[in-house]
Amino acid sequence: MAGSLKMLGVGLGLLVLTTLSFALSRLHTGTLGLVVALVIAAAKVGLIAFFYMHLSERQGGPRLVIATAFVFVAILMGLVLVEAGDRAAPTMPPGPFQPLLLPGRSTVPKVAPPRASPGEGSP
Amino acid sequence: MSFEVAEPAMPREHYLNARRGAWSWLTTHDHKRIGVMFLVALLCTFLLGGMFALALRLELLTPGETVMGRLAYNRAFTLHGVIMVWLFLIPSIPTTFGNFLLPLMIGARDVAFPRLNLASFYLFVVGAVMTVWAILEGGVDTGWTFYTPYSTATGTDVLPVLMGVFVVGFSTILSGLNFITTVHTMRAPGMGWMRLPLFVWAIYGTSIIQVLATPVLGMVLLLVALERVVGVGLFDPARGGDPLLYQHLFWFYSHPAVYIMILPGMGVISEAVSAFCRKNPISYRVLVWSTVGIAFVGFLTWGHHMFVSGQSVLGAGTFSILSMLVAIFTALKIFTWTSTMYRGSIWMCTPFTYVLGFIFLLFFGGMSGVAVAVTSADLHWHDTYFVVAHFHFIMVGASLMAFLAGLHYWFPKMFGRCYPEGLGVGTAVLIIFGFITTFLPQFLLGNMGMPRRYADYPEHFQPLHVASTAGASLLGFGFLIIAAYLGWSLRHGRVAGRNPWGSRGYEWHSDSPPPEANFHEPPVFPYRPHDYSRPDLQPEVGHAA
Amino acid sequence: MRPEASLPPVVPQAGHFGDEASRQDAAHLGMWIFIASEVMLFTALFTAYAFYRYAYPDAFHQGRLHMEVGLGTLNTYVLVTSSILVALAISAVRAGRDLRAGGLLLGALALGVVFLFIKGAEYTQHAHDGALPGAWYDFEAFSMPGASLFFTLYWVMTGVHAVHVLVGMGVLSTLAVRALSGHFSVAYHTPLELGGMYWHLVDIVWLFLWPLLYLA
Amino acid sequence: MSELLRRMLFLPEEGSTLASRVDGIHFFIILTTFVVGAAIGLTGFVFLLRFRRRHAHALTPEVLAPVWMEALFVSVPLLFFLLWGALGYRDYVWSRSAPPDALDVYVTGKQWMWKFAYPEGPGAVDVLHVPAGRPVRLLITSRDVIHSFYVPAFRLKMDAIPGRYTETWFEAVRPGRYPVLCAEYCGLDHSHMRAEVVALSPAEFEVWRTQQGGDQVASGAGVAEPLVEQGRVVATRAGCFQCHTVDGTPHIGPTWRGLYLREEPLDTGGTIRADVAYLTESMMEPQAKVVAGYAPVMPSFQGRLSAGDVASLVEFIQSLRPERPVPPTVQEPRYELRGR
Ligand code: HEA
Ligand code: HEA
Ligand code: HEC
Ligand code: CUA
Ligand SMILES: [Cu+2]
Repeated sequence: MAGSLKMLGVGLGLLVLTTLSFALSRLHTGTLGLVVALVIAAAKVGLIAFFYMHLSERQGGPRLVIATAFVFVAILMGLVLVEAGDRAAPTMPPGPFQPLLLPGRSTVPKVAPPRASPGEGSP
Repeated sequence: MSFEVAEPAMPREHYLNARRGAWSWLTTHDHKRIGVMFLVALLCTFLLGGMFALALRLELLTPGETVMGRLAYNRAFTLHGVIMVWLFLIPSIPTTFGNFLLPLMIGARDVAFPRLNLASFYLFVVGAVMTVWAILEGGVDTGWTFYTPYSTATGTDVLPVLMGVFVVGFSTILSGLNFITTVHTMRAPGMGWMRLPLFVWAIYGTSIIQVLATPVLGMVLLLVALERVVGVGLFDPARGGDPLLYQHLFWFYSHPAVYIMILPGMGVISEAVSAFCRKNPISYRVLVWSTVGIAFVGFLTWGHHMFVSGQSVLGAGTFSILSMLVAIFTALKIFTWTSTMYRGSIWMCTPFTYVLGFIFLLFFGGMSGVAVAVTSADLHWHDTYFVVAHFHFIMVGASLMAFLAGLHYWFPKMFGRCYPEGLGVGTAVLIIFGFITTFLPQFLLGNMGMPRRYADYPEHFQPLHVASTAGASLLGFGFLIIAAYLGWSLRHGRVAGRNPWGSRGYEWHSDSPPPEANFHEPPVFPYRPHDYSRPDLQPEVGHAA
Repeated sequence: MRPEASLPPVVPQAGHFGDEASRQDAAHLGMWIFIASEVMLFTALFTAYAFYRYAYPDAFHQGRLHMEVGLGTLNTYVLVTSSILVALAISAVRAGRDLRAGGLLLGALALGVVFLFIKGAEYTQHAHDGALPGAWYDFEAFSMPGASLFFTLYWVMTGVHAVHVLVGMGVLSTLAVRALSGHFSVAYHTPLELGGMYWHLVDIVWLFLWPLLYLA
Repeated sequence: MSELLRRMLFLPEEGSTLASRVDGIHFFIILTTFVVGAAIGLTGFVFLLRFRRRHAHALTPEVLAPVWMEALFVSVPLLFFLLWGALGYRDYVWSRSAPPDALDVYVTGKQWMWKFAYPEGPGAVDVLHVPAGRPVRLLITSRDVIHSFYVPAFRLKMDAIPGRYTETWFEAVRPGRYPVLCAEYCGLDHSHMRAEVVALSPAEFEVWRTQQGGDQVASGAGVAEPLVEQGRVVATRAGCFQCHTVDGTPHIGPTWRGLYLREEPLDTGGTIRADVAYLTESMMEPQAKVVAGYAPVMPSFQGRLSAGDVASLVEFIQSLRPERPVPPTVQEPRYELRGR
């Protein structure tokens, strides 16, 4: 029964954090809001992994595995963003002009143009 | 001078004859049988990929159309790449020798999840069939990299290949998962991490890469497939997407994947060097840590495939320096292997011939890798035959040699018989020679500026292409000989006995071929792996060839 | 030196594991490795999201204005609650109360259905607006560069997640049946733990999707 | 010395300022590789002879590498690698930051041709004229899939990405003709997507520039009838050269070279003879008869061309008759999405 109570407690924590995240999203928007929301999400994940997914009961292997996985998440996202962050503007989407639609893909998005203004005239 | 033992006899019962009938093979949970089944499947795919290679070389014999048109050529190199990479080299050593030997080496009865092991075999078969299916549909012409937007626009049928590779990816993940768990939880009592045989470390490192990198490939292929089927356009510049993002995600998998292809080979070489020099590796810990190092740092360098893609200058620099860091580990290994020969007792037999070829070719292949990792030099070399030569030096010259070394080293273990040694050494020399004739000219072609994936080329490139094609036919001939004598030996080879090489690898502690349960009694490994210095520990019984 | 002739094997055929504890260890480790690879699967998508968010800050910022924040939040509560139920089910089995565990699992399963139902309602709404992925995008109210990419990512990410929910529901229903028919006991409940971990993974992914797509 | 190395390594001539830099690092790496390779090979060979097996099952002493040796194994290669990385990166940064006084050229890759355009004038297809000894900045893009602009003699390569501009630059050191290749796989005719850089001396370049595309029109142009001349001007003004070429290469539209009286395959099947009526119709109502293998993207010029313009255009197209019959234009296969 003690187990159940602990699980319930953690669950309560999760629900509270969810509510908190929702409430805060009304206050902060933009980058700060994103950071806040992600921090809260990470906290929730920590709770779930540690208690619900039995990480608290397992040493060694599983912890190593999950730590490794998160290192690699950081590597992939981090290096891609480092590269994108420094890339010259004309090579970042949206590019300066609309390329030809590839043959066979003649449906352009009807409304949302991928670019602000197709700078060039016909092709 | 060898101390003669009576001609050894085959063990009466072993995994090959413990159960009979095709059904007992198809439903087996025995890691050894699964390893053998993988071996058969992989030899088929290698043959297929090799046929495409020979077709490529034939077409390139003359400028203009030699035997096939441009479309056929484009399809041929795509399928050659796809088959060789995903259907042969990535699964090659882990699923065959890894499966067969890993439990033996750590003294386990089987892998951790035997049923999963079988499942990964069937997933592989299904994926391979799907991929090869594309040939019947006319083939695919995207190159093995499936770069968007070309791969989303081409009229050839990319879908089965994408899905086939996706499924094979699952098989890879499951094998990796299985091996990691096995190494973690099933080591014989007392076998600490620093007592694992080096091959086990290599497979362990490989598995980490497989588990963490392959899903990204899976997702990316799925996105390309979705783009083709429903036009989600995540990488389509016409819809605001970025083709470079595709390249990032693809290479995040595919660069580590090249280490999936070489690490197991390095493991084989570590085993073979010490077995045939009868010497402990002069630094076990260097070999271990460089394996782990490659597995991790290998994840940081993917952007070096994109130096001329419009990637940011800072990004290029970062990836270039990180590539230099990963190269160090291979250098360490090469130095360690070479100096392991010091004060050994070197036996120039077939596997060791391949070992020498491996070290030599890996050195040049690797140094050409470092050369293309230099940002400015890559401006000239990117997507030329220099790169083709670079990766064939490593993938054929090193990985494939390691595969052959392993095949010859462990053939007696797996099937209980030896092959004709003289023929083996001769063919090894032929293959190494053929290899150099095939791919050395390609470095020069790359220097001259011959781009890859060219069905047709300006005339001044021809002489070197002719040399390359000539070498490829030598290679093909060499493989024919191997196929012939190994096939013959399966039936008629001399019975090997438990430990024909007198090796101290742990796997030789059980019979050759091993019994279904791997060991007759729980194994005891009384010494550190690769220890040849203590006479009291002589495990070798059997035929000294 | 051993004789060459074979002896009958002494390592038992059936179990290559020593004992139940190490069997459990292996199973858990295997599951964690599997989860790690699932994490990497989603990481590819999250990376694409991060990249396009960086390229189209405005579109991705405004995208959430066109999302059904209420439904998304409701779904978060639904999934979190079902995760709690699964965790309670495991506690119940560990305390030897199979039936209760079965009931809790069925509850979690039902919440999974609710989740998909709400998701379906949301999808219908978006489809009605024309906020469809890629080539099909036709949403008048939100047409700016990058808008279609936002919705493409929305569909792909939640779509892949929904597939995982479906698989998870399959797992949960098998577990529920097995729990109700008394397969599990205080001593043996590894499949339940593993299945539960999968369901929590599904929850975890949503915990990131929710803020990224709806909140910020 | 470096000239000798260049020949031994089969490198093409060093046609740009970048080339000598790239070759420099190349030589450094290759020489080190051979020295180190020889050293490793020699060591191995000596060991092989000295320590070859004398009897089976020999025992060997346990030899362990001392720590300093491991450190040496790490640090020596690392030193070289990082040095190369740094030197190469310096040149790479240099190769990607064009000097401000560079001449701009827009480069467009398209399956399977290169188009060059100068900001102030019409472009050319597959021939890029540049002055030697002056930096030229290339703004590279693509119309369809990724291509890569590669000049082996310049050691220069940059991908062309659809929808985006990538940028690179070079400075040809001496006048000459340098082949351009496409180095990113782009489909069927990837291996035929070739062009040429023609580096002229600055004076010649000025002459060429004043001619403004004078050598674009291949044959038939010699007969400078006024109407023909006017047709070319009209075509330039109306933007026909954005899609049509006069040198025989298909572009977005079919080439005009040899078009007159050619049997053109239509996408509805069948063929049509390109007579004056058909030429006129093609300008006014391009969608009426679409040439097989092309997308119906040509805008109508109804009302945008005067009758005189049309006449001169027709005259101009007629004048592009080749002396010898040209083989029928290569048909671009139409890439279509399956499964939709
Ligand atoms: C098994 C496969 C394998 C392996 C192991 C490697 C290993 C390496 N690769 Fe390779 N590579 C490929 C397979 C592989 N590669 C493939 C398939 C491609 C092409 C993909 C495609 O586009 O289709 C490719 C392409 C490729 C590129 C992109 C080229 C281009 O397209 O422009 C680069 C660039 O940096 C690169 C770098 C490296 C480096 C730095 C290593 C390093 O790991 C090498 C390390 C080894 C050594 C360095 C040798 C040992 C060194 C010594 C003994 C030290 C010498 C001592 C002194 C100098 C003092 N590779
Ligand atoms: C494991 C990886 C692997 C292996 C082993 C090989 C092996 C070979 N490859 Fe491959 N290759 C790749 C991976 C590999 N390749 C990749 C990834 C690409 C890039 C693809 C792309 O651009 O997308 C490539 C591209 C590539 C090209 C460049 C194509 C181009 O860019 O235009 C060439 C050209 O020469 C080539 C040649 C060869 C040759 C001659 C062999 C030989 O070593 C093959 C030797 C094998 C055999 C000969 C078969 C075995 C033979 C028998 C058992 C005998 C019986 C049969 C007969 C004699 C009929 N390969
Ligand atoms: C948007 C690009 C584009 C522009 C600009 C363009 N065309 Fe075309 N043109 C095409 C395409 C594509 C075709 C082939 C399909 C067709 O027949 O409609 C074509 C076909 C033609 C043909 C028939 C050619 C044949 O081989 O049968 C003629 C004649 C022609 N164009 C003349 C002109 C003239 C004159 C102009 C300028 C006043 C012009 N075009 C501008 C794209 C263009
Ligand atoms: Cu254009 Cu290849
Ligand atoms: Cu790489």
